[in-house]
Amino acid sequence: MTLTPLKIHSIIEGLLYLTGEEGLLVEQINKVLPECTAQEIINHVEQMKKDYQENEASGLMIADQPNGYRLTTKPFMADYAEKFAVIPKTAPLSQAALETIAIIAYKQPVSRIDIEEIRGVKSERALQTLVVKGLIKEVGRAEGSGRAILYGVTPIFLDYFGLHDLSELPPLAEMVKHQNEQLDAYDLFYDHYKETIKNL
Amino acid sequence: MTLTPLKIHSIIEGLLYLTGEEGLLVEQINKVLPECTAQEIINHVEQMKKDYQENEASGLMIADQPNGYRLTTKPFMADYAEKFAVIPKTAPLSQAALETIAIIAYKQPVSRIDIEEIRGVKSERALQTLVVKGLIKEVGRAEGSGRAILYGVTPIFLDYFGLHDLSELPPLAEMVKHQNEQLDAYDLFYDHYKETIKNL
Amino acid sequence: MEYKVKIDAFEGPLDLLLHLIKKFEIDIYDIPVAEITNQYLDFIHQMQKLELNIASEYLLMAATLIAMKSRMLLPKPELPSVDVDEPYEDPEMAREALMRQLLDYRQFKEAAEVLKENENERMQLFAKLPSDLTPYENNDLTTIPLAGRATVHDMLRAFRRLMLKKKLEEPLNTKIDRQVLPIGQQMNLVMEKLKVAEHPLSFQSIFDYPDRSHLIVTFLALLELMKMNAVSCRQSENFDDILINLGEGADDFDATENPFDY
Repeated sequence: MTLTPLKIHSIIEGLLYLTGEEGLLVEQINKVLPECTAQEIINHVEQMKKDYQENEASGLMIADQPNGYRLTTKPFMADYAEKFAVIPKTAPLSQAALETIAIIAYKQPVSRIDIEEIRGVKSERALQTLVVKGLIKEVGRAEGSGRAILYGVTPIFLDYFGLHDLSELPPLAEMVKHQNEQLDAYDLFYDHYKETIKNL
Repeated sequence: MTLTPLKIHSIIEGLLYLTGEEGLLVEQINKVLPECTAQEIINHVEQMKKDYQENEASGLMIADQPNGYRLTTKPFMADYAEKFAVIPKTAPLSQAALETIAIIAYKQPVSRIDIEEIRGVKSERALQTLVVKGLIKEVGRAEGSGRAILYGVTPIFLDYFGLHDLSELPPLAEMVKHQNEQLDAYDLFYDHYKETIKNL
Repeated sequence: MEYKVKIDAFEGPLDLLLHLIKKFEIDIYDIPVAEITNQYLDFIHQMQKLELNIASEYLLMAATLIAMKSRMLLPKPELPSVDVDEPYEDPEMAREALMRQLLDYRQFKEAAEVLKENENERMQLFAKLPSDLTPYENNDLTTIPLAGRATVHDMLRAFRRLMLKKKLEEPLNTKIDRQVLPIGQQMNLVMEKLKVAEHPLSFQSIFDYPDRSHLIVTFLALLELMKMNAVSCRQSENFDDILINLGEGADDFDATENPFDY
């Protein structure tokens, strides 16, 4: 028996409900619905996302998370949800932490010194906060005498910012990627860099 | 501003979702929607019940419970829930759960209040998740008037984190050297987390 | 010029410079060093109270700007300096380096803005606790005994898990074949397997045939053999496979006499 799209939607909705804040991986849906390909499942979920969004009678939506999805209440529900007082409040990241994690996300693996050079200020506290929150992690050590700690982002980073994977980060200009190369190379890239910057 | 029936439905749906298996009293809905009478709320929910029942694309339904309602999966979902339940659990623990279990592992026996003092946020939900997963359990009651529940980790915790016994947890004293107690404890869990992610 | 902004409104000297560049509509690709230095120093002077640990970074930038400005006022030497003690530093290079630094920083600042929006959106979204799936699991992982001899109850659980696993792996023959396989015959088969193997066999290996009715019959046969003490089962560790061994009553087991051959 083949499942109708409506039936597939209902099954995915049911699973999303059961898993709640834990969320559901595309792969897990696939195990329950082996008759669909991963791409078909993604297409179904994308359609469901639209349906929720357009359905004014629904207070629910589907949010992205690493390799999967999670059923959540719509943003307008936040006020009503808070009246229940069961929602743990988390403080948003400081500006310093946001700048630091942006640098790590784009340039990882990256050392504290690299980050401080870009930001022009000490970034130790911001790094510490990010490590404690599990958003970044030591991913290795730099070559050389100092053996500086190199940082990278974690899956929690993706989850925190609602991304499926790092490719969903908005692209940065070309130059930044080559920033560490020789100064000669810099001249080569400069014109292109200037253009890309303007287009941002 | 008066709320449209659609808006009211969406708010009730959102609240039903957030309270999950616990369910929602008509009285609680009334507190969030003071502009409706209790009878109006009942009428709205009865309409929503019908909508769910008739909506083939939905795997959810509203069930009655004393003085209230509960959002649950439709009966046909049981088969799929079973299929889902036997998939090896790879979903990592939430950040809140990881923090909470780290505290319990190092400081057990420990009460909810102790944990909340260390984390600085309400930790009831995290504790609940951990109990359901069998990673922690009640190990006694505190002395004194409150007789607060004390939590400790279970053998499943050791298994889950690939430890032979608790002595394999990195000693706290060593961590203090690394700036902050929480850091390494976190890393320990994170490594496991990463592995699980990799194995997906 | 009256600044009502506090120093801690800025993330550092680069952030402050970007602010000044925007405020005075300066072309970031052609920074007038003299002007930006003056604006920067002005701002620093306006600060009633600079916390020393924060101030150092701002003061370092001030010194860099002043050095750059003063070098620009000096005539360029005709030949590059060979004096090791006082190498000539091209102020143009320094200016370009500053520009590059500012552009770099600005990009990440913008990226941080995007992340902040994401964070803010994310914080508006709430989800319920995961449902307790144990009723669907058909086995309660928390109550499996840690070690020792497995009970019939454990076997039932293991069996259910096995059925579910097999169900996932391949579609089972759902049509019920009525007694194609008598229990007695299957009891003999299990005993034979154990005798031939001469070592305990795993629970999984006994159920090698992916058919529901076959599984059920084999399982019933095994239960009957346990009752007769012809086999014993043990589980060495939590979640381990159950091992089936010949029991004390194995010798008494008579293959020809089986009451289940109906």
